[in-house]
Amino acid sequence: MQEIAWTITLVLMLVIIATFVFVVLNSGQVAEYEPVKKRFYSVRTGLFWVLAVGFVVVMLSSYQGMPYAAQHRSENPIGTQVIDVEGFQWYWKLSSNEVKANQPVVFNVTSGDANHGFAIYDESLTLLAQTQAMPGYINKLEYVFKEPGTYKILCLEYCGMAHHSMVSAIEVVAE
Amino acid sequence: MSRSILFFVLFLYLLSYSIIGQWFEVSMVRHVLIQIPCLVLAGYLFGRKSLINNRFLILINDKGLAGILMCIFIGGYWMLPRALDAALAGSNMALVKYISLPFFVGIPLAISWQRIHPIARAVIKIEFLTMLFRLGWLYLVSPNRLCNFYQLNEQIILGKCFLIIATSLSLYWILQLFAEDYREQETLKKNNLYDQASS
Amino acid sequence: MSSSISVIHPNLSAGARKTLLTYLAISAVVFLLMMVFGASMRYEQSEWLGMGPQYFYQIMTAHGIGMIGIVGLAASAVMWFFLSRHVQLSTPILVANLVFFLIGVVLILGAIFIGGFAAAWTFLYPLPAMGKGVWGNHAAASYLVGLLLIGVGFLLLYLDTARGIMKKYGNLGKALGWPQLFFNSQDEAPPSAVIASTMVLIVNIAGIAAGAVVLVLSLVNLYMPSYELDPLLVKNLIYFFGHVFINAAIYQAVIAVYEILPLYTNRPWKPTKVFILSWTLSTLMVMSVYPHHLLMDFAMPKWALIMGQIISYMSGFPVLVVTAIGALTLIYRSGIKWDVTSRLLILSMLGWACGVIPAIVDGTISVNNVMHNTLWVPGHFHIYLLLGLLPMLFGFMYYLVQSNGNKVGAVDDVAFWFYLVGGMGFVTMFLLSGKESIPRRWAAHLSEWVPYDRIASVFATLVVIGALVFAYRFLTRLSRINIATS
Amino acid sequence: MNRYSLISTTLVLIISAAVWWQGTSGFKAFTSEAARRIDVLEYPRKLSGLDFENQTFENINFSDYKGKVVLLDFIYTSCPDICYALGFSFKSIKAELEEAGLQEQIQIVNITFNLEQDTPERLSAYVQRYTSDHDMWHGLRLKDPGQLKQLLSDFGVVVIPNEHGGFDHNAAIHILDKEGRLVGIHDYQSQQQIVAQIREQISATVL
Repeated sequence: MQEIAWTITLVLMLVIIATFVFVVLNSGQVAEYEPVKKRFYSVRTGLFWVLAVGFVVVMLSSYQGMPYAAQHRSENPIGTQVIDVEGFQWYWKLSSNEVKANQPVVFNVTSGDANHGFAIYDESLTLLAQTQAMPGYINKLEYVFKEPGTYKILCLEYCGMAHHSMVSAIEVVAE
Repeated sequence: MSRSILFFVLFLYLLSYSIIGQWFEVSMVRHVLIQIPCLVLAGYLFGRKSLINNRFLILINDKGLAGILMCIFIGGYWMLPRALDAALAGSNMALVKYISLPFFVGIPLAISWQRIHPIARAVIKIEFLTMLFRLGWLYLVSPNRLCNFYQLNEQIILGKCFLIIATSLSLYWILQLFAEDYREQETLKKNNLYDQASS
Repeated sequence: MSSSISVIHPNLSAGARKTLLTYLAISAVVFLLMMVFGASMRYEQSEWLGMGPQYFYQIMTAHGIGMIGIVGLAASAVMWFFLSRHVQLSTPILVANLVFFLIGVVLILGAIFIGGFAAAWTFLYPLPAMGKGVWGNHAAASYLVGLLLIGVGFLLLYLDTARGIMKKYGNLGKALGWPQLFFNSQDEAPPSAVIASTMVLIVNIAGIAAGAVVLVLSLVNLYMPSYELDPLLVKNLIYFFGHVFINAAIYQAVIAVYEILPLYTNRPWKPTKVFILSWTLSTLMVMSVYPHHLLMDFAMPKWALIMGQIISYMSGFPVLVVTAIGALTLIYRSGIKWDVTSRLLILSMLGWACGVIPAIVDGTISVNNVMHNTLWVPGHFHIYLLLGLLPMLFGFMYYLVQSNGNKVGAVDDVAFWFYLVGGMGFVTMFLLSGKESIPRRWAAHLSEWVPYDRIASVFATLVVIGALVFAYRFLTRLSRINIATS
Repeated sequence: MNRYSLISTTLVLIISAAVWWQGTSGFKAFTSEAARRIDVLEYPRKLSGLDFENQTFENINFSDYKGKVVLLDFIYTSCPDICYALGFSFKSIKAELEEAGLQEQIQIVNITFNLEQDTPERLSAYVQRYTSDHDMWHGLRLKDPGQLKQLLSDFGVVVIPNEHGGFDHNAAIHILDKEGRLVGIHDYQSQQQIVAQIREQISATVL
């Protein structure tokens, strides 16, 4: 996911930069304003429609990827592993530190004091999923671990002096 | 015309005071949202009708400063839960309430509102709105009863009322900013006092 | 080369001129100081400094609130300068805002550097009350009161702009150009400075009101902890207020681009229907897009989050389709006169347009799930602010410095390139770090992440050098600024 | 601004400051409950000598508790919520004081204001919820219902019936010193403060 986001961002930003460079390089010669305006405004109309179509496509395709399913269903499907997570200044309290691979896990995330951010990282330190940990609320984060191994839990919401050392781990074992 | 307004003022005052005063005061919502506003309104209407051109009041109330401060501080005092309790506990404070709200809040408001700087007027309006939001929110989250004489659930209803009033009032004022034409109003009020203040 | 660019203000009083220049001089100094703070955070993460987490988080808090406050101040000076050409504004209120601002700054600095307050500029409830011995309730209260005072100052300023605008244009709808947009009015539309200022005063008065509610309630909670607030509601209000305020700063500063770029290209930039429409839509979107900061709060109503994503996408339209293309149209084959001012202003358009992309990407819920609160986020807003907003403000300062015949040297051109290269490298490292899942707001980084921090630190140094020249030039040329009356 | 307005503005400010100072006990109490608490802290309050009976039908007067620090609250036995919280708070304070070996020095008292329903038997059952020590923990009712008004006004407690057949009343823990004077009123949640004041009162010498 990060790779895709990074690539799309880089490409689109380069397109914008290239457009600016092109216009700046062509700024010296003086031309009548009205024809330039006409030409650019037709480009503008074109751009609008391209963006509008892109907008609808992305909006529809991204609907599937939203992580809110567990939050809004009344009961977890049979076989779901449930872990209660509570964040404190500055440690995590997990009801269990071991889960099975390839079976959905639902983390019921909350906080005992300030706001925290519950984030799951894999062994190569790639962020896999996250949710906020907030006092008085339970955020339900569902995740399916594909590979056995040791996964890290990092805090992703600033919570005071030792925010950066608020790290824990989860052991994922084979089925 | 003027007589009917004075009758209306008297009516509001008696409405708040007489036997029905009791009926207002047994409920926190009626006490805060009907009786107190009625008392202020009675003073306000009387002030607008009879005192707005009073030479002496104009002299001691330059730019409306003294009056608006009195209105804010004394009015603010009656927003304290403790003041409500006091008005119910002993007859002295009840009398103070019936006198202070019309005379020290309503009348000063009437004679000062048009005289203060328009920016100050806007600040007071916004501060009044945010105060309603804050009070409403506080009344909703307070774990304790703020008034010894009223139940917790009444306090919660009052909190909700505050939020509803604040929301409607802000919508109304926002709409006003888009619907009216203030150019015309400015020319109409050309000879009014506060225009000089803004220059 | 054509003759020099004219700086004209038909009715700027001596008092207002002095106050505006004071605004900008203070801004130049604070920009520089806050950039040094920012760079020092990257140095600390590079393991080149050993300040430790306590100072790091204090500096982080100061950098955040300091930058937000000071760009608000500088941008309002830009707005005031151009708006007061069209409507009558009050100089005493301009001064009052500065006084409130400075008192607020003293309280905030005291809270942070004497009281040890370090709850980040966002002061998310209930962190301010949970200093754990590092800071106490009084420090937190000093911070909140300081912020409240700054809010009061800005409120006065925007109420005055509202009064001035309504007095001349009738009401806010007319000042936004609605008669031209909806009713085909043939009257000339209000100038862009008026349209932009109207948008800004609407959103900022709403934002400040929300801020005032949440600040006072946070204060009540500090001293009476039994009044527990709803953390999610508080978060909504804080992000509403913060998002609106920082966005409004850009929308104020962009007036400089609308007003100055036409002078460099000899082409008019008049509000068209599309322009008016995009500003009206921006008014609504700036106020409703803030839930994209809450996408990882699963407890939020789902519709609000989906709305957050949709409006994030839509917010890009006016910037990309209207403002950026408008600027490019103005420049293309115009024979534009190149100097530091025009370069900075065009950089600002580039930065604003580019910032849209990573913002939209992060505003996509499925991406946000792996990007939120990584360095991607400071990446996107540093593009907006470091490459968009600040160049507008520095550009405006250079516009004044180069006023009516004054010239600057070659060192300013070099500084521009330092700033450009440094800034681009710096924000790219943020985005790259975000892609590598590095969290934001961490005082110490894992060893895997340090190389990224070091490259970023080098770029940060370039930016600071560039900004140092900009600030130095403005401060040393203050007395020579020459604003003509016609 | 003319001279007269300057004078009137100054007057308004002075009067307003006085009203607010007086009305909030020096900007410390914004509710009457807070005012009551500050008042007893500054001026320990003498209580009338009223006659009670406890859950074991003993006649009790506050003077019987002389030499002990008394923790006291107002209840009615069918109270569904707040009285429970108060009770558990007492229990936990009691445990803390027992750990410190101070149980001989204190007396816990629940006074009912629902004289129609709360008989000594019901009070006994009420106390039994929290302890079986019926000496250290008393449930009291007034013998003469006519004295209820006096009792409540001594303490500054207001009781209002609600629509569920229960009552709303001040939820607070009161502390009487060894002389039987009211010296402290606290939220039931602030156990630390309560224990601190009890320790202070225990170590205070009786004149």
